Amino acid sequence: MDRAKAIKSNAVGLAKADYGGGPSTLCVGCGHNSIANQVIQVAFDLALKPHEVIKLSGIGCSSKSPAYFLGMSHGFNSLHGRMPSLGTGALMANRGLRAIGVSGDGDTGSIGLGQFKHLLRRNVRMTYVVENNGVYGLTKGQFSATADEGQELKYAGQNEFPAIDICLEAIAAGCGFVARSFAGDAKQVRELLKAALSHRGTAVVDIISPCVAFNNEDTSTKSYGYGREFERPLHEIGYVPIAEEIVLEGQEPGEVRVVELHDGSKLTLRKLEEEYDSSDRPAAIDRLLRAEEDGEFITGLLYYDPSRPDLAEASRMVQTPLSELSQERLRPPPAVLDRIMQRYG
Amino acid sequence: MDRAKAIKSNAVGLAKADYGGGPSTLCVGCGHNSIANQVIQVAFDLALKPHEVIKLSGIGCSSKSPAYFLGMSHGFNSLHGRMPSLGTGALMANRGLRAIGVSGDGDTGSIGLGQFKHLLRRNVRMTYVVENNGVYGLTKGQFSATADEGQELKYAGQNEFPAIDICLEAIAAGCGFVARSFAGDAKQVRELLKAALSHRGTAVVDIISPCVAFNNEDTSTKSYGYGREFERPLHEIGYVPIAEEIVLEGQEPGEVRVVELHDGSKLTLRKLEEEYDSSDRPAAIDRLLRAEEDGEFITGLLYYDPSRPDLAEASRMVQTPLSELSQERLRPPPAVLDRIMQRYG
Amino acid sequence: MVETQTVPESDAGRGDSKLNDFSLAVATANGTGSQTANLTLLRAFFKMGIPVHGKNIFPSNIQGLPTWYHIRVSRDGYVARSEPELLVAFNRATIREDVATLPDGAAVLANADLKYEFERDDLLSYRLPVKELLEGTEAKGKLKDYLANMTYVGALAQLLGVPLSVIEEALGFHFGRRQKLVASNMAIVEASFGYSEREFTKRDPYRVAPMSATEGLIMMTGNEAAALGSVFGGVSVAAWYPITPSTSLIDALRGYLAELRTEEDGSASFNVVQAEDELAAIGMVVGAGWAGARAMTATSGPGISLMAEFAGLGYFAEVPAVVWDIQRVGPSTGLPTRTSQGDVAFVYNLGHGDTRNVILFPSSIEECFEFGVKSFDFAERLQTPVFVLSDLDLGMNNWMGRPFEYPAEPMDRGKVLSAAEIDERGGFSRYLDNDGDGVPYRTLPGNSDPRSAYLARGTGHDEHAVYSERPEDWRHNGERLARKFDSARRLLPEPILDEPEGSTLAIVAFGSTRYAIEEARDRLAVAGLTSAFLRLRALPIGEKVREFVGRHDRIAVVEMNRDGQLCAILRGELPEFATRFESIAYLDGMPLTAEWVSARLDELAAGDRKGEQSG
Amino acid sequence: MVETQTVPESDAGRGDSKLNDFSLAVATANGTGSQTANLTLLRAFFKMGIPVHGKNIFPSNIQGLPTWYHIRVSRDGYVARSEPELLVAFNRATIREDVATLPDGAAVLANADLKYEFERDDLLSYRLPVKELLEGTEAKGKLKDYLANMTYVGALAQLLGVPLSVIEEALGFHFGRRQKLVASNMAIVEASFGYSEREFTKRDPYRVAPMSATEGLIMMTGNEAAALGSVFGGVSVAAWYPITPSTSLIDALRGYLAELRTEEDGSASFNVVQAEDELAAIGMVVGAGWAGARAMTATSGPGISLMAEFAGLGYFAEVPAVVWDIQRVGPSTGLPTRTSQGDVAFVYNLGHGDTRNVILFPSSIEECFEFGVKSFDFAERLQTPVFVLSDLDLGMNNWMGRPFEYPAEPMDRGKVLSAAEIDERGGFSRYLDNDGDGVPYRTLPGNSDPRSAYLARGTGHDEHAVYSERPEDWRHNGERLARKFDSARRLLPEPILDEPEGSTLAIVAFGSTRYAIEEARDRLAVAGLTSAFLRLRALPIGEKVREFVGRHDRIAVVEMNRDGQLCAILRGELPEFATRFESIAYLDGMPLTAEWVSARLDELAAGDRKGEQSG
Ligand SMILES: Cc1ncc(C[n+]2csc(CCOP(=O)(O)OP(=O)(O)O)c2C)c(N)n1
Ligand SMILES: Cc1ncc(C[n+]2csc(CCOP(=O)(O)OP(=O)(O)O)c2C)c(N)n1
Ligand code: SF4
Ligand code: SF4
Ligand SMILES: [Mg+2]
Ligand SMILES: [Mg+2]
Repeated sequence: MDRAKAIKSNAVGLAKADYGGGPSTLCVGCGHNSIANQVIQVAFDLALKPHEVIKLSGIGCSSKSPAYFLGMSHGFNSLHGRMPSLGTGALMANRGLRAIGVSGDGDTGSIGLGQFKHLLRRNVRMTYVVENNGVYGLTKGQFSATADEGQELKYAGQNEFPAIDICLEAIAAGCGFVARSFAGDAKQVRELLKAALSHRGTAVVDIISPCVAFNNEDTSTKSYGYGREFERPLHEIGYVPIAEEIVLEGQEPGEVRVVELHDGSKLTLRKLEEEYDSSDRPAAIDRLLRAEEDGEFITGLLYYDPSRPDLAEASRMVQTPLSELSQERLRPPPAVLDRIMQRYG
Repeated sequence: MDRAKAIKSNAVGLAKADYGGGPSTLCVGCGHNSIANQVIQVAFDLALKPHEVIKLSGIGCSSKSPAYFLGMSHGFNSLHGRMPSLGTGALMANRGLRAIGVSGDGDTGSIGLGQFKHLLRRNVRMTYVVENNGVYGLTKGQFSATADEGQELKYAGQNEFPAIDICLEAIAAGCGFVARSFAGDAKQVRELLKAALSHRGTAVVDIISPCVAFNNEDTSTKSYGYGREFERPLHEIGYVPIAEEIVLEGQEPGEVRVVELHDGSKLTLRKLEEEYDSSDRPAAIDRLLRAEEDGEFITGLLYYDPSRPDLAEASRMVQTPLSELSQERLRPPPAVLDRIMQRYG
Repeated sequence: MVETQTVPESDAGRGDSKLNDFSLAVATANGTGSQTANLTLLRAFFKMGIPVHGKNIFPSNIQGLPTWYHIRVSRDGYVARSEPELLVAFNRATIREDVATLPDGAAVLANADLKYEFERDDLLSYRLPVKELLEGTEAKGKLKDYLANMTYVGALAQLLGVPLSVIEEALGFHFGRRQKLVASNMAIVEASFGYSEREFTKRDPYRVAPMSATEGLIMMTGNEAAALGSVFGGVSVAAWYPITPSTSLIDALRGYLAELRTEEDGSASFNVVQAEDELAAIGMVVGAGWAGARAMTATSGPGISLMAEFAGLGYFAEVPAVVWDIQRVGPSTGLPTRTSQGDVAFVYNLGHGDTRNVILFPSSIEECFEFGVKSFDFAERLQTPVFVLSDLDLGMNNWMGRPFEYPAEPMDRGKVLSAAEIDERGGFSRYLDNDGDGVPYRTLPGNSDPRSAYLARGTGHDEHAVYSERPEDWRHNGERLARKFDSARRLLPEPILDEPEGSTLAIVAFGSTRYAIEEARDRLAVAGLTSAFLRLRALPIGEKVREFVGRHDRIAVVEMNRDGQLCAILRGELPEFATRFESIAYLDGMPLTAEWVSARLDELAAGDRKGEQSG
Repeated sequence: MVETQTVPESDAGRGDSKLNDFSLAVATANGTGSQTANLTLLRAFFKMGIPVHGKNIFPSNIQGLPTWYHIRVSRDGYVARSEPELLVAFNRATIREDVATLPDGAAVLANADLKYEFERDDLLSYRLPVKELLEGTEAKGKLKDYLANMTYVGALAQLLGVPLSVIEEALGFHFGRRQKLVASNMAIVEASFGYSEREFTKRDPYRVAPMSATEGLIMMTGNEAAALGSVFGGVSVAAWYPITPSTSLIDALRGYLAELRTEEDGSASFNVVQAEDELAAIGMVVGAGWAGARAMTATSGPGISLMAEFAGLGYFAEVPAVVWDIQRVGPSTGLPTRTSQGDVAFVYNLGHGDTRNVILFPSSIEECFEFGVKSFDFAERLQTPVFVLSDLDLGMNNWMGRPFEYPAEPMDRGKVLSAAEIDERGGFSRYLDNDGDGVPYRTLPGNSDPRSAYLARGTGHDEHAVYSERPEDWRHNGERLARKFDSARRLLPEPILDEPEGSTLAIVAFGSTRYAIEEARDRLAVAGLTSAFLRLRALPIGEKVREFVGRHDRIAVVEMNRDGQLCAILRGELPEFATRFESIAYLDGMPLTAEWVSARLDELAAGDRKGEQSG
């Protein structure tokens, strides 16, 4: 990182380095590392206040990465597959926090599938990143539920089962922000993460993040080689912070869709080869299924619908974080107890 | 049941009564009871050998019903939400058995969603019936994951969360036999169950089965009233046993689709109002989503694809049930042990 | 409950042995609404000032299976289960067996429409023509079944001597403002009361007369008390999954919170979420506790099994959490609607590895309330999950008790450092034992001092919460956790002791079995056997327990499970006294009776005496 | 392991104390392929006939973190961990600390490229110019790192006196038929061997010379042995979820089954399924066991926690199942790559209610094989889940052992009734105690006799498996299950006793700690302290254990956990002897050493003596 950039500080007076974490213990070249770096960049760009952010994860190489970014934020590296429930509780306790959840394809697609789906049903407000490499990295390369059907791996043998599509599952479960990206496409990852952090409820970002140790053969849809060759962005994504104006350099407006995000910021989706409307649920699913059939690797904001309230809104919670309520607000006065005792006399 | 029918016996020499079980302890009028009766009728019609069938369930009123049919078949009333794994194991041990699994919407959609989805991924050969009433009957009427969004119930209050669609989840998970029916439509339930029992892998039959105790207001999509008024079969279904010929009483062939089932039996799908092709996955999902939006209650065989091998085939298991292998086939001879010992010397 | 001394000497002459002193059983079918009738009777006795308690013996089904309701009226304030002498026989399916098991000279009020012929001539029976009595009403189906139950209320009231006005009061309690319902029910009650007056000639000894023993007392279920306690304990997050017999605790909690913690603008200063299962429920609770809310869940055996992994995480990452286990009969799904104390051993070290958990044992509605409040103080002070082990009998049945005392102490939020405090201290190490009590300091997400941040984890860590595989880091952290557990011994509620002079036998027990035990002790005392009683209220045990055990050389550990779980724990923790413990363990799903307990204790004492003789 | 007597008197003069008797540690970085180099050395010593054992001390990560491999060569056959005296320092990250912790006069073979300056002058050091030695090869990147490790193999071989031919043999063992690899590796080995010959002058005492102590022995890991045993036990269904340190057991199982149980037509007479989690894995195993297959799973602590509910179902519905728990350090995720014996208490009553489980404790590769076979006999005979508690040290490391004995007995499939047998008996009641041993008869799905059918369930049932809430049905069934548990006491493997004359101290332990304990006993014996040793092989305990405890008044219970879990269990089950047990419990993730154990035992004995003096 060049000196100049390092000392430059953002709106809250922090340098990019202030958003860093401990040194990574992941393999050199692991996709998860590059994603961690994008999280750092995004937090810096958005000038997040570290203490307003929490980092959550399950168990796995991917789930280790919260240790490698935002060292000044609280976090919880929880149990395998159970980060959704833990995160739901944390955000019930303090709705003011912005949660960045990091999970893996095994953590989310295998052991954690049930909790993942129910998290989405509740629309808990958090950015849920799946670092998807098609294998269990930390346990040395077994197939996960997102592994390609029929794939052969030297150690794991052949995978007889169809792959679970994290994005399809998310849309089916009613998630209002579903994106897919590729660890090798740093810019897109960044713009999507910024948008996800501005979303009203759960924002799922399924990032293909190659495991260089166990699943990086070019024939694997989870490899760098495959991603670089076949990634097909549905649109070019630009995140526009709340304050800023949208500038559409000379092209017909028709080519760019502007999406209004929950916190007032915006997202510009510039048309590439095909017309794609992220707001059409059946169309999104249909597109995913076709991509699956044709072995296309589509990336971008697959589906967006900000209409559903998040859990805190749906349950009409007070704005004050429950964790900050004073004893006076938590414990009713003696008179109330007397009144209730009367009833049971 | 009239005398004549009772003594009439089927191809394996059993009377319908022989397929009965213990007396039901469910509420009078519970949808689950009528489904249990259809299972009895179907088993009798198909002349199933009781000892070749196993009954599996989780926990719930629905999961109690295996006690009320096929009293001459083994069964396991297991744990809440965990019947899929138990059934997978049972069928690994004995691939020759025909499994009838009965679950509830809470058992499958709430606690059991993860196991349900992974059962479908593995395509374990079993008929998986969800007796779907939108509530937890046995624990007195809380909302389940399939309850209508926004629904109000006197005891449970208001449900803020979107409903999980069992059929959508099944199709997304790669299930090759996905049907929806209504406990009030006995004939359709029967024909679908017969087809399901002939399917190659997991066959999901999501049957709206009203809970008369807690969720039978006409406004509920899980009520008898709603079902009777709004059920919209996609086609009229007829099951044709292996031996029998298909007879199409005077109508153009175009109006009837004939579906070849795994065991050679057939299914006739007679067109009703709309053209519907059960073999088109994207179309099936699209149709489900539209029905959801328009509040339509569509029933029938939503999706059918017999191409995927079941778990036993995929793992190339011997035809002999593993539970019947003799010691000779289970334990290699002394010479083999010696040979292996050599290697480690 | 009512300590005997709080019961004023009955104003009814003692000569009349069955006056205000008998048990009755109502036998009906599940789902016919007999609960209203039964609770009306229960409340009526209570309002007459007579000590009373009711037990619902119900099946795991919604409609149609046999169900029983036991009511014990006891001028002496005994509320343990005792075999019924008076039977209301309204269920065809069970009448034969119900009648067969009655003691000599028992009385039966039967539904005449069952046309049941009594084989026993020692019984006093009354036949109530229920259909006939309902002819007046145009009620149909379910409502009719329901009203049918009101007929035995009327007849019993007349036979026992409960004034109609009291029945009306009781119905009023039940239906609150819905006066129309009170009226329609009273109509039936009066009809059958009248019929009984006209047609029955009272020949049985069972009667009630007003007392003042329940004055100033309340009556509610343990689960309601626990919920209320939790509210006054400041709970703000609850996550749960429905399971009998814990569901009614959460139902009550939702009710109280909606009533007491809704702001003017209708927003809620709490959140109760129905999770997809118990594994998720405890996950939400641990997440909320970590983030600084007072969070709880309630469940029963099967749910406890599913919570094992998160319990271990809560213990090891040191996160406050409160888990109510309303025990039912296990292993496995077992008997979902029957009571037990079978989860003690499992919960005590729930979680693999060296996980050890704090347990509270409430025995009354007062303690359900008290522990509802204090469980949060303990959980936050100790930064660990606290398990409150109640049971179906205590949780779902109605018990008398003194009105609950408002918490004397302010909440103890434990060692939580604010940004300012961190600044004072010039920093913070999450797992450092600053105070020597094994309890470290913690910070909450949202703390604006960057030094407050740490990454909680279930993996090995050093004092700064940094991942570590160093052997000494693991050992030191484990030793600190053990120290913390010892601190708990000093912090948790002390046992309740009753050690009369000249006790020749000692008893250790916990929870709802106290009622049978206390009654048994009184009986034995009358028979000349004086016993000491230690009622355990928490695990791990503290000094008081050790001292008590040290003072007695024969100690019966009475518990409602098969394996004598607490007895084994005590032997393990007090090896020097291991031989003093005798396990009196029993489980069949029914609450213990004083008869049974006193018989066992008597055998034990006799064994002693034999021992003395032979030796 | 090798009982000392099986070691022929070393042909190396005893005078030379470090000949064939020292420990070395290789320090490298994880994921650089040093395992091949280390296993080559290990195998080379073994092939020279010298008793040897290797321990892999690795991090929970895939690449780059420090990792150590300890090799102990011991002419006397001791294989417990002992502090290294000879260090191969190839990791810059740890060289300072690795060197600092060496004993006086230790020797170091360092990678010269690390340019590390030794602060200690008591050390004998050799610097190997690794880069230079690799210049010949055109290998790059990972392959180069990997080959770099072969350089210390060559140098060590030369310094210690391992013939190149033996190294080549060892490489051959490792690479099997892939001769090209052997050649390319040998090239490096020879280069560094040559360099060492030319440049190093041997000044340290560590040397090896051929023996015949390993003749006829094998060397493999406990997990491989367990897998092989399971195959000869007739396993046909396995369901699992990956978790260290159990994964290698299933890997080996898949390998053996594919090799030994594939039919001519390529079809498999088995099925191994990777489940979505442990909850599903145990569910599949219970389902398969119920349907009549021999089914197993392997896991570690976190998985055990997730299996609690199904364990209770298996116990209560009485379904055979085998669960291997390769213990690692907990609570919670803990230290995934470190060893412990911390799940004993939790597994013993895994499941809510009165669930009690059968446990086996293998201590060697022979017992891993033996219990791999017998666990299925026990599970089917007792119709209950059987837990085999191994640990990371035993499971993942290579151990010497005698070739495994082919099962002497045919499989015991337990009380399973065929259609014909049911006909003979004129029927069948699933939960009836026909034989008085508490073990009922069962039938399998597919049985053509209609009377064989029953509905298995986790809910209360009568002897005919019909749902029942009757108190007496529950009690009788529970009592029968307790009887069955007592039958297990008689059926399970008896403890191994060694009680020399004049033992003044007794020891109880289980599993892999035996090696440190056996060595410690020999040391103490030399110092004049004779001890008796009971090695427990199963829970629940049987008569033999009670008798042993009865014979000794001071018993040290040695275990690798913090809380002394087995000690508490023994106190609970043998209250009359509770005071005789002294807990020697320790956990930091590293296997126990004889030094540590003998020190603790010595303290204990000294305490005794003090006690005697003062008293
Ligand atoms: C309950 C439980 N089971 C198993 C494990 C072992 N385990 C650790 S990580 C992991 C899989 C991780 O795969 P994934 O989520 O894809 O993350 P990745 O390492 O591939 O980034 C498993 C099975 C565990 N920690 N906990
Ligand atoms: C682990 C566990 N948690 C909770 C319960 C309690 N319980 C029994 S049935 C049930 C819900 C059943 O709902 P559903 O599957 O829809 O069946 P229904 O009764 O509606 O037919 C619950 C929560 C249980 N038996 N086990
Ligand atoms: S094993 Fe794979 S997933 Fe894990 S750190 Fe290495 S490359 Fe990344
Ligand atoms: S409660 Fe509902 S689901 Fe249960 S038996 Fe009654 S009607 Fe059926
Ligand atoms: Mg992965
Ligand atoms: Mg339901």
